[in-house]
Amino acid sequence: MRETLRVRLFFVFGGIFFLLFCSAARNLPPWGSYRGPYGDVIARVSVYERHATDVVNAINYDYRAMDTLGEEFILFTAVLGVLMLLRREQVKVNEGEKIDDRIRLSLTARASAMPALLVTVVFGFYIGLHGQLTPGGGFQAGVILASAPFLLYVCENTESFRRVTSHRALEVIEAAGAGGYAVIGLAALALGVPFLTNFLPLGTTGDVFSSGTIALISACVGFEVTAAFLLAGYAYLQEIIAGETPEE
Amino acid sequence: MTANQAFSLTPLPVVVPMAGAAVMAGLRKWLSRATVDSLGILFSAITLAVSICLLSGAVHAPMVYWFGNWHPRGSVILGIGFVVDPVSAGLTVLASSLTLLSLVFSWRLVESGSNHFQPLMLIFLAAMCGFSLTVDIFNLFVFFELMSTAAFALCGLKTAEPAPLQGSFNFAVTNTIAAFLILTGIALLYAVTGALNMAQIGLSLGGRHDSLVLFAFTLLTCGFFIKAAIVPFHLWLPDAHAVAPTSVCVLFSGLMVELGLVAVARLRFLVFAQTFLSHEPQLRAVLFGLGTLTIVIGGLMCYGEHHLKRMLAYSTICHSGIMLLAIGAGGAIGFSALMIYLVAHAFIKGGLFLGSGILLHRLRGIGEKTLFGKGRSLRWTGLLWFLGAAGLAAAPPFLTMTGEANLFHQASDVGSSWISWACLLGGSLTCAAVLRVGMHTFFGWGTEPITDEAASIGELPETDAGDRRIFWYQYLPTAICMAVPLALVLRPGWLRVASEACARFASQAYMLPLVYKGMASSGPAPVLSVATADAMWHGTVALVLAVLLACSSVFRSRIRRPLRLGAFLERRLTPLRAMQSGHPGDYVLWLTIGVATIGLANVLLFS
Amino acid sequence: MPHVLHLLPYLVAAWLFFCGLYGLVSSRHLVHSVICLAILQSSTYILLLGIGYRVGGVAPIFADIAPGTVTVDPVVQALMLTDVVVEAVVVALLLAMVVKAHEKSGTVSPDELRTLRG
Amino acid sequence: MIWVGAGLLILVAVTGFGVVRTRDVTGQVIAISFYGVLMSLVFFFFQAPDVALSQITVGAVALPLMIMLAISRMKYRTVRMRKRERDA
Repeated sequence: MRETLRVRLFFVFGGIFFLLFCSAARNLPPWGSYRGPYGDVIARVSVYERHATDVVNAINYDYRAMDTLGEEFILFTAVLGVLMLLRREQVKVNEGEKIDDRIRLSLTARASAMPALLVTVVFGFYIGLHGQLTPGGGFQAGVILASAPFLLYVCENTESFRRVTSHRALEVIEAAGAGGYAVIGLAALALGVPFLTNFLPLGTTGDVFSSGTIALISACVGFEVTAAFLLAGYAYLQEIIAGETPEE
Repeated sequence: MTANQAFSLTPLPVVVPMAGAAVMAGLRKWLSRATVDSLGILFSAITLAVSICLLSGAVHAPMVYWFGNWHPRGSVILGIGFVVDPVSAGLTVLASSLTLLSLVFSWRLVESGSNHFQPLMLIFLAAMCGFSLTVDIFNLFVFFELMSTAAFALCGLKTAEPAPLQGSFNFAVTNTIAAFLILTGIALLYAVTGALNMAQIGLSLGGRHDSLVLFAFTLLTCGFFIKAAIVPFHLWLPDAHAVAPTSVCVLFSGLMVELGLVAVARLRFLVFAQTFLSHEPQLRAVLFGLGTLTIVIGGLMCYGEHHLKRMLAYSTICHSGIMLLAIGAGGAIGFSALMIYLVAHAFIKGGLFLGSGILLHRLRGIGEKTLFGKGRSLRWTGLLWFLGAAGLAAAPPFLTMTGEANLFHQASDVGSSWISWACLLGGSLTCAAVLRVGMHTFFGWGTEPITDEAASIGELPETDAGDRRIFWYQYLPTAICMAVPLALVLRPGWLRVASEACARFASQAYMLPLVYKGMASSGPAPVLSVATADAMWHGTVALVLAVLLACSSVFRSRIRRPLRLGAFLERRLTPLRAMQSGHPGDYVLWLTIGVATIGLANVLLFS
Repeated sequence: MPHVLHLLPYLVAAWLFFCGLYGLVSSRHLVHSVICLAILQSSTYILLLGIGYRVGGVAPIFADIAPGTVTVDPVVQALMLTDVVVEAVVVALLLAMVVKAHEKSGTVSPDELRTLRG
Repeated sequence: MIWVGAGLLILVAVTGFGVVRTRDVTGQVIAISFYGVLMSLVFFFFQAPDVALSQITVGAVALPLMIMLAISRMKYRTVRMRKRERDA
């Protein structure tokens, strides 16, 4: 189909779709007047029953933990897919083909990368450890932690970046994070309660070690997400890195 | 095993393959191909065993399982629930047996990346099981996404050629849009009901049918129709099948596509059960219209294709249309028609794909012209191939016929017996296409096959060229696939249980107390056994017509010009072929046209 | 609040969905298509957020507010949170396909990738 | 207060259209990064700090980074192909 025809046809039918959407929206409750009941009931009970003050994480890692298990495996599958698609069919890099056309950074930029990296790692752990209490949790922490090694690459320390991100243990960590989630669920099953039921003491509300399995699951997610983003990033970069650094 | 023990196994069909996949993927660099293959077979066998336990428990007493032990509080459902009834447990059995068969088939044979293939297959299995069991609409979406993600990756397994990447790109784009359509629909329903459990949504929607509910219905059904490859949402399917490895196609065509329809049925019977009470004829008209269109386009294109996998993919589209007719016919019998047909079709189509996998492995080609006359020595494959063809036509000894018998019964009850003609057309077109390929390949009859541009996609074989032997473990899954739909007809005792279970699944009045209280009220009366004489007659006629049509193609040089209907169909489907342009923009446009048209029709017809 | 404000987030969501589809239909570069898909997805964020919002409600975090305070809906936020994960990784997977397609056929224009025709 | 939110939403709508209309892919990466930040502001404004935090990590950092990596890999491939052709 020619592009002009395609776009014109789209304006007709896409317009109909838009209008249908708008006419449906007219029957929605007016903006700003959420009616419940699901969210309100959970907001009421979760602090007492789960000792978790961040209700969103209580939902994610407990009330609707099965969703999050599925989402973790979506992440896991997608990264497996990326690794599979970008796998190297054969080693093609040879000496004559070194291409290194990177823009050189100033000394200041390179020097400030190391402190930035440290701050990122500390901040990542901070976010991760407080998931059940304040905004944060394994997922956000994972993305923050995963961004730290990329600073190495940015500040031209390619060799250290390669050593971190191409480590064989990374895939094991990723799988252990995803599998660990399932194992926490199965542990509940082994104790005779339904899958993913909390089986740890709940602790004092507001304490870092409170709310039982929520923190544990959040940690698993954190490991998985960190490893997943590093693996995906390296999968894209491996060819370029191989061209920049001498192959042993 | 008591029922209670069986139900503590409920999460396992999802968790076992997931955990297995994590182990295999984590250690894949250290494990040999054979080990990973055996682990894959082992985990899917465990899943099969667990699913069978669940099924036997569910037949005695259906139950609901609350994750995290969060039981409903009054009318509000807090957590995520799995409903284990014979229908959903049966689907997990089907999913795990198909996965097991295709993993056995690909044992050390099909290209597996660097051991990426087997964990992806297990995740795919986990997603299908979760999708069948869950009664929470957002959880359904999550498993839909998981299933799609695994499918995208599996589809692009053969990275050595450009075609698989385009096929999986088109697949990924359309199915991701499907996911967003579904999510938007879920959000709209959540806004007005404040619930995510399908039973609670259905309860709280009642008979409401304003523009909001209708639009949400449109979005959800269209999203699942994209998965189910209903015209005009079908375009991704032939591309994806043409490029995916054979053992993946078995799962795509055998169950993934059909699960889209099961989800639509679930929505219709549980969420929107009372929405259309006063508009049943209009709803039937919409679904029958879509179904018939799908049958005609799928059937014609099936006959017009010469790439074996693409041809079988179009046949899946056509049969998906037949199953949509069963949803349209509605009622307990209509739904049991869907389920029986689904089981039969899954095995037959799986067997045919495995057969084409054997051909690709042995004869190093997948185009009809390449295969012409080369399969004379493959007698067993040929026998299974022709059995599969007869099964597609719903010819007498096959289970497909029982499914169609139920469909015709329900259709004549609602006064639309004309749809049996649509089934006849679809069955004979797809059967004829498979017969034509069989006659050309296994007998080498007639003149050289006609071919088309797309017939050489993915001709690069998926297996190692050095070893072209075929082992018993390639024949066995194929033979089992063909034997199951025959064996299930010979032991019809299960049909009564199945139709009772289907009647319950299709009844909101039965499902609501099951979800809320965890106990089953006395279900609706089991359906009487349906007379199959009519369907037998139909199936036989379809088979005869198919043979005639195939012969008019194969022996085209020996018959007079006006009789060459088959050859005419093979050459003259240019407008339909143009629709299948391989351009993602075109596919998104067709998708938009479909959603807008169906949405407009819904609003005009029902409000 | 005036009437149009009652509908605003829903209209924005509809508009973003339309924009995403438009971008996909008119795309001439596969990476552009992938980005349009991300825009399409952000439509669902806005819709969910709009649905769960409550005027005067605070964030559902009871670390420093009294239990029983009126909050916005935590459930839609949990759904969005998981949704954000999906976005990132599905985009990564699609981009890997694009990269590989570029390697094998040397083009990223959907008009030139026509091996699947007919 | 609500008017600020409304303004942000309208800004999102406009920027979203802008991202779609930007045909140059590198420009689009910058645009979508801005869009991600804007989106997380919206989330923050409407009392969703958890989502805002993950949106700012994913939408404004991880997603543009991923796209940049993909583009640079394709560019690298093209440059190398050209070089190989020149050498041959």
